[in-house]
Amino acid sequence: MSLRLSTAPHIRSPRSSTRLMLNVIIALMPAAFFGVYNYGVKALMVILVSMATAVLSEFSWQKITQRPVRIRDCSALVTGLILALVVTPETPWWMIMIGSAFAIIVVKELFGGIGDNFLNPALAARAMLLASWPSVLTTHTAIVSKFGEVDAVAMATPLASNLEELGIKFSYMDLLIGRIPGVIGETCKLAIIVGFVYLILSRTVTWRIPAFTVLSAFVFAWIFGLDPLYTILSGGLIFAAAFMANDYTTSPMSSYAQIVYACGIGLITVIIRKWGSYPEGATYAVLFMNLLTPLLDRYIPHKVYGHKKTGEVKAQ
Amino acid sequence: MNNMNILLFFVDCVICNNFIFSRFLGCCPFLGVSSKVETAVSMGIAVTFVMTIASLFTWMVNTWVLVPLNLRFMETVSFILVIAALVQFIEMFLKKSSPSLYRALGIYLPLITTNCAVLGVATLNVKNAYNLLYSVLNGCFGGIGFLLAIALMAGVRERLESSKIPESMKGFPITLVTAGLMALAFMGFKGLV
Amino acid sequence: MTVFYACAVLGALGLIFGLALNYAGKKFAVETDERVSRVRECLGGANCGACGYAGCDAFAEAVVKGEAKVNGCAPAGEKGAKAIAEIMGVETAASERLVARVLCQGANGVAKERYVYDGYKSCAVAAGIAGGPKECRFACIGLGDCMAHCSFGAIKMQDGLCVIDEDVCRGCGTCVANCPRGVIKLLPASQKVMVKCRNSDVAREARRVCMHACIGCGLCRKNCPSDAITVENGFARIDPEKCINCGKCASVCPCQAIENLSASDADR
Amino acid sequence: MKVTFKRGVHLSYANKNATKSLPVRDFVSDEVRIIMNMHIGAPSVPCVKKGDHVLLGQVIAEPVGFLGIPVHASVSGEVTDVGTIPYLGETPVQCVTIKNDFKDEWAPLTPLGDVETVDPALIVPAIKNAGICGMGGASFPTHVKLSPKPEQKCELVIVNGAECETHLTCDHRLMLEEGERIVDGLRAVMRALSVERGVICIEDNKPDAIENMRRLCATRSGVSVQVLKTKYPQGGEKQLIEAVTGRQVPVGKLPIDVGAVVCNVGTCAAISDAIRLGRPLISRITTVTGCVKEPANLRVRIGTVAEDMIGACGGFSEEAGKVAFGGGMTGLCIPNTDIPTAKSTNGIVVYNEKDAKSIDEGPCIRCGKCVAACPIGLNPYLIKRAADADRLDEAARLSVNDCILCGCCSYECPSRRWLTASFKIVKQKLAAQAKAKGGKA
Amino acid sequence: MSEKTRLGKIFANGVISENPTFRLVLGTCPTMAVTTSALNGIGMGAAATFVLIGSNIVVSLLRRFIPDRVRIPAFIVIICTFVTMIQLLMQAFLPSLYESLGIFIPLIVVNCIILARAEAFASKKPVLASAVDGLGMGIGFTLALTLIGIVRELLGNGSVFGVNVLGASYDPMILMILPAGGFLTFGLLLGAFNAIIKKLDRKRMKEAAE
Repeated sequence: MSLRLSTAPHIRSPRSSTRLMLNVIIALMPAAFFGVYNYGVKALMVILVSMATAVLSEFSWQKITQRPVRIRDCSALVTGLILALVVTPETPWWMIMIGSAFAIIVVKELFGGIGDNFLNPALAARAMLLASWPSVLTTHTAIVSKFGEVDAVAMATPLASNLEELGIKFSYMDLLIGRIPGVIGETCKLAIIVGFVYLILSRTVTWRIPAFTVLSAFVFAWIFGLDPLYTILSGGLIFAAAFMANDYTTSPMSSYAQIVYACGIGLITVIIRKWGSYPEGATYAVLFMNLLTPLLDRYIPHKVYGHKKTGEVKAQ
Repeated sequence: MNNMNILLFFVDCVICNNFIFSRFLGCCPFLGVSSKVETAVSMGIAVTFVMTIASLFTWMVNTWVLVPLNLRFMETVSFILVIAALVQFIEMFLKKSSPSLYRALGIYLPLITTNCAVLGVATLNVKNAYNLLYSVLNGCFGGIGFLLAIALMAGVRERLESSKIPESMKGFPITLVTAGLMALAFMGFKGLV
Repeated sequence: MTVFYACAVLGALGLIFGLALNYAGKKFAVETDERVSRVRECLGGANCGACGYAGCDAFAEAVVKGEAKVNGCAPAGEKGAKAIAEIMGVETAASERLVARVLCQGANGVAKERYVYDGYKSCAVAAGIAGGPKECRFACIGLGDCMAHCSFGAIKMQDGLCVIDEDVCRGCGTCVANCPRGVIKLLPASQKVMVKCRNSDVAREARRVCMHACIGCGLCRKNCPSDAITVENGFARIDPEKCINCGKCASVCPCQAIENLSASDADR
Repeated sequence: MKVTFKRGVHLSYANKNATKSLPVRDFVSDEVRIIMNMHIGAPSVPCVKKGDHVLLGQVIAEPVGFLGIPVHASVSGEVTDVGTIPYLGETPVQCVTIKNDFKDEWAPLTPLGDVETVDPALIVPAIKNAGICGMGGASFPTHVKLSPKPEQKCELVIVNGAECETHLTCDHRLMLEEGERIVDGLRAVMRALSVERGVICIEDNKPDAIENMRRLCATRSGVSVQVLKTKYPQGGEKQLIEAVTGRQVPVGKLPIDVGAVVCNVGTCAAISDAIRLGRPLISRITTVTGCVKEPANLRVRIGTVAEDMIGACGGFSEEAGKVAFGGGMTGLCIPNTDIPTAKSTNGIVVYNEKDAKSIDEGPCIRCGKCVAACPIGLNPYLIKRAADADRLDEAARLSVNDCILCGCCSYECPSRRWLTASFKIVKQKLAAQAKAKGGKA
Repeated sequence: MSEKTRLGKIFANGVISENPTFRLVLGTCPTMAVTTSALNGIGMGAAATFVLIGSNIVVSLLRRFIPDRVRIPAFIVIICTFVTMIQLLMQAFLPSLYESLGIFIPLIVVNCIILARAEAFASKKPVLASAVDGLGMGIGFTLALTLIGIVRELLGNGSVFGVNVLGASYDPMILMILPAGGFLTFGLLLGAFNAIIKKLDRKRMKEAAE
């Protein structure tokens, strides 16, 4: 009989990288289903094209640069799916392909692949698309007469800033269940929250960052004189809080830093919504706080047991 | 001139029209001296300091010497001399008055003479016909914008140090791509002012 | 008139500037390492900061201190880098070249296996667990700590034993320092015959755990024409000072614990 | 009120179900191999030789040095060998093999009487003579722990009944079945240190043990039960002190410096025997579980060979992939089942081939789960990065020396990186470096 | 080695092996700021080339007269003179180009390439070689800027040198002419350049080995 020997621990958590990524995909399913239900086959096409491109570009990059192929960890699928959920169903297929490939190759693989990117790939790709083709991405077709009340017209995402111009006000209920025009996955807050609850229950993520993001957005909106409830329910704030702000690689590690980070996202979202020229603040808020993450990690670490002061964590 | 205007000007200089991310001024030190956070922050502070003072002096030279004497064409040459002299004086002053500050910031001064952000801010002040206050504020806020950019950059670069970056992307290329992505993130603040 | 003013302004500025510089230069003249100024000469001199240091002087100082790489100045180009390397180059003393040698032949199947190690791939870790994966407590563990630490790629792992390419080895000794078993030793490259075992257990035990273990029988010592071999602690050792590389010991060793490199070279 | 420490991990304790309701079974083998360094500190020196006849409880090895404790025969019979055997660590250890004559003739014993009346000054020497060391795993000699320097004032004795490790139920059963021994031992420690307060800490996943110990404590002075939240590593000394007192042991200091002494429940029970019956530490409860046919809590003599214990539990139920002394998080692997148990062996866990096989390390995805799990507040992912690049000074700056090697980070890591293992090596290397530096200076 | 080949080597050195943009990575500010179109790239490159040649010649001429201690300020003044000259010239003859290059024309003064060449080359070498070095470096700079300009203009505007080549149906990728696009294009091109050079080196090494 020959025994294996290793160092402790001999048991490992059931949550492997692949499992965690699958959990995220599962959690995104309600939002994706709702998007497809709302916008029809074209939304499904966008989702499929985005995911396929993401996996394909990761695979080919790793082949070309002769690195171990890691598409089995499903992280590319997650990126592709999230990107698809934050663009409109009207997005042309070539555009989503460019976005998806940009997310994987430029934002992730150039920096060394999984775990080494400093921006959320899907969000950076969205920002890239938004900057490149602003007209395509900020005009949304309303829901295809699923709910009757809204005509199939092109209109902008319902946000506090352009409400008056459009003369449309959605009820909180409409916002909550997604009876509004918008991007594929961000409209139905209920579906997002269901997915998020799954993430929490499966211990994939912790509640801290999303909760503080939404909470701080609520508070800051109130301070700046916006309708707080409308602020958090409209646009992509809830989606960004649930699935993008707490992206593993690009969010801070220590609990204190996470709170600062989340509050920063809330604040910047509100600022951009109130004063900025982009309709959607959450994307840029998360991206900007991603930039701050290394410094937050460094200056706000956990206190080490038995040490008097919180020391600065030097990465190098 | 109310405070709100100054605040807006601050936001404009630091975030919306960041010297690095939207004006491309001071890229060389931004790309070069951003490998460590401490160094980057010191560099940023030194640049802010010099930009503020340089704005002041170049404004004075421009308004009181060049314009009255109708020597506008000598703008560049006189500005660069003023800046060079200024940097030299600051270096000497720091060395004498505060050796510790000199060690922290002074060593970056030689780099600053040829930093295009400094000459850039002076030229921009003239171009935009800023008055004295706004010239100085432009210098100061522009410097703070530079400080913000270089500190963020250094944070990211420290993190990238042991990443598995492809061989041919190491060094400048990845730093440039990083800066590009950072500029992308900064674009969200467009139209704030 | 304009020309006059232009000259006057320039002149005035130049004067102030020159005086200031002169003053500063005298006042703050610092004695520097002569090499610093020589390195400084080779640099681009643009104070561009691309090297990550605060200007060319700072970079030159860093080079001399050994903190910065000689090719750290992009404007200086490759030629500059070469010139700096020449300034910095320390003549290596013409001494006997040392190479790292593995004093163990306990490959898989030669040394007896104790257990299957299935954890973190590190010799240091495995060595701490139940006496190591091989029965012989002196044997190469074979998980490649030396390989991981070798900056020159001179080491590879073969059948659970590290193999050092002597042509590539620079004798830096990093592998020696990182071997938890002390299996690797720096030896003169000219020494062709060595005892490739350090097992100090009694003969029976040594023989039990490894086919090529030195059992300290002393046959080699008896046959050595130059008295270079001593048997201490249960294993034989060859004094490189006295050894004449005749290879007689290798041929008489009953356990093939002694290797004669020149013989294997000839085979090749 | 349930208390706990910061961070840590929530493990699945389903693997305790196999043995947690099984009463302790006695098992005596026909041979014991007693190793000489069952405690931290210099190994004891055997004072018997091959062929000697020894009685139960007779001293067979003398203590060496300040941290030394004697070793006693755990069976009566003939010494058949005094030699060295390979053990769990790097180097082989000395070992005395005794053939059991099953007569269990005790060597002469000197009981000190009831713990409440015994002269407090006699307690600590009696503990030393009984060869008692920490039975929770660290095996630190107990008499040293109970001999504070004059300037150190102990205010609280904490009895560790957390049993936060997976698989193990020996402490749980001890608390259920022989709780009075624990309380007696605690009282003895409290009297030896003249401390007024003693707390028995139990995790809330053992309600029956909590109830039993509460009942027993009700009649004794100064002792109480503290319920802890179930979380790993709740039973770590530093974590337990943090949970109970809210204080943290400063770097480089001992628990006694914050006025606390921590003893394992098993240690307390052994202390009670040493005082009341005068018996040395010759047996302990060990959980044998995992892939064995009849998992059990066995009361075995110190030095019983793993093979015999697994045999007593019906042998392997499927092909064994790995056998470890101790629980899933900190257990030490044994190279073969021919290895004897020691005073601190609280369990033998047999893993099947599937569980034993290690998974390849993936790249760090910076998920932060290690940071969120580390009970010390370290950044394991950064330390690992420094360790991989062999930057020891950086690892030291990241406080790797404060790491308690609890395994939380490795457990949580979704990329299955060997964090704890590499920290152990880094700590060793740093210690060697410090020693080399100290040697030069 | 004949004088001609030597000068040729100096020239080639500036254009290829020590290309200021892709090899030395100097003067990054204008490289990214003005390359929103190919024409701007050429204009900037030409202006820089002019200054490079002029300052190299003058520095080389005066190299024995400038005291070491004040050489950097002296170089700056020389460079400045040429910058002012090109500034005035462009203002007069190419006002639209001058307008689109904006403050980056005066900022040529602090472009590291020019000072670096003055310090590293012209202050040590004779006039002709210095001039050729300036020309080579300038052309290398111009080529690089034009290349980046072409890429950015093509993707960001669908045109090259103002001529629409991708057709009306092309939906321009505005990002490319924004600052972020400048950084990204330069970074990716630089990476690609490195990769190609590495590949060529490896090939050469292989051939040499054989």
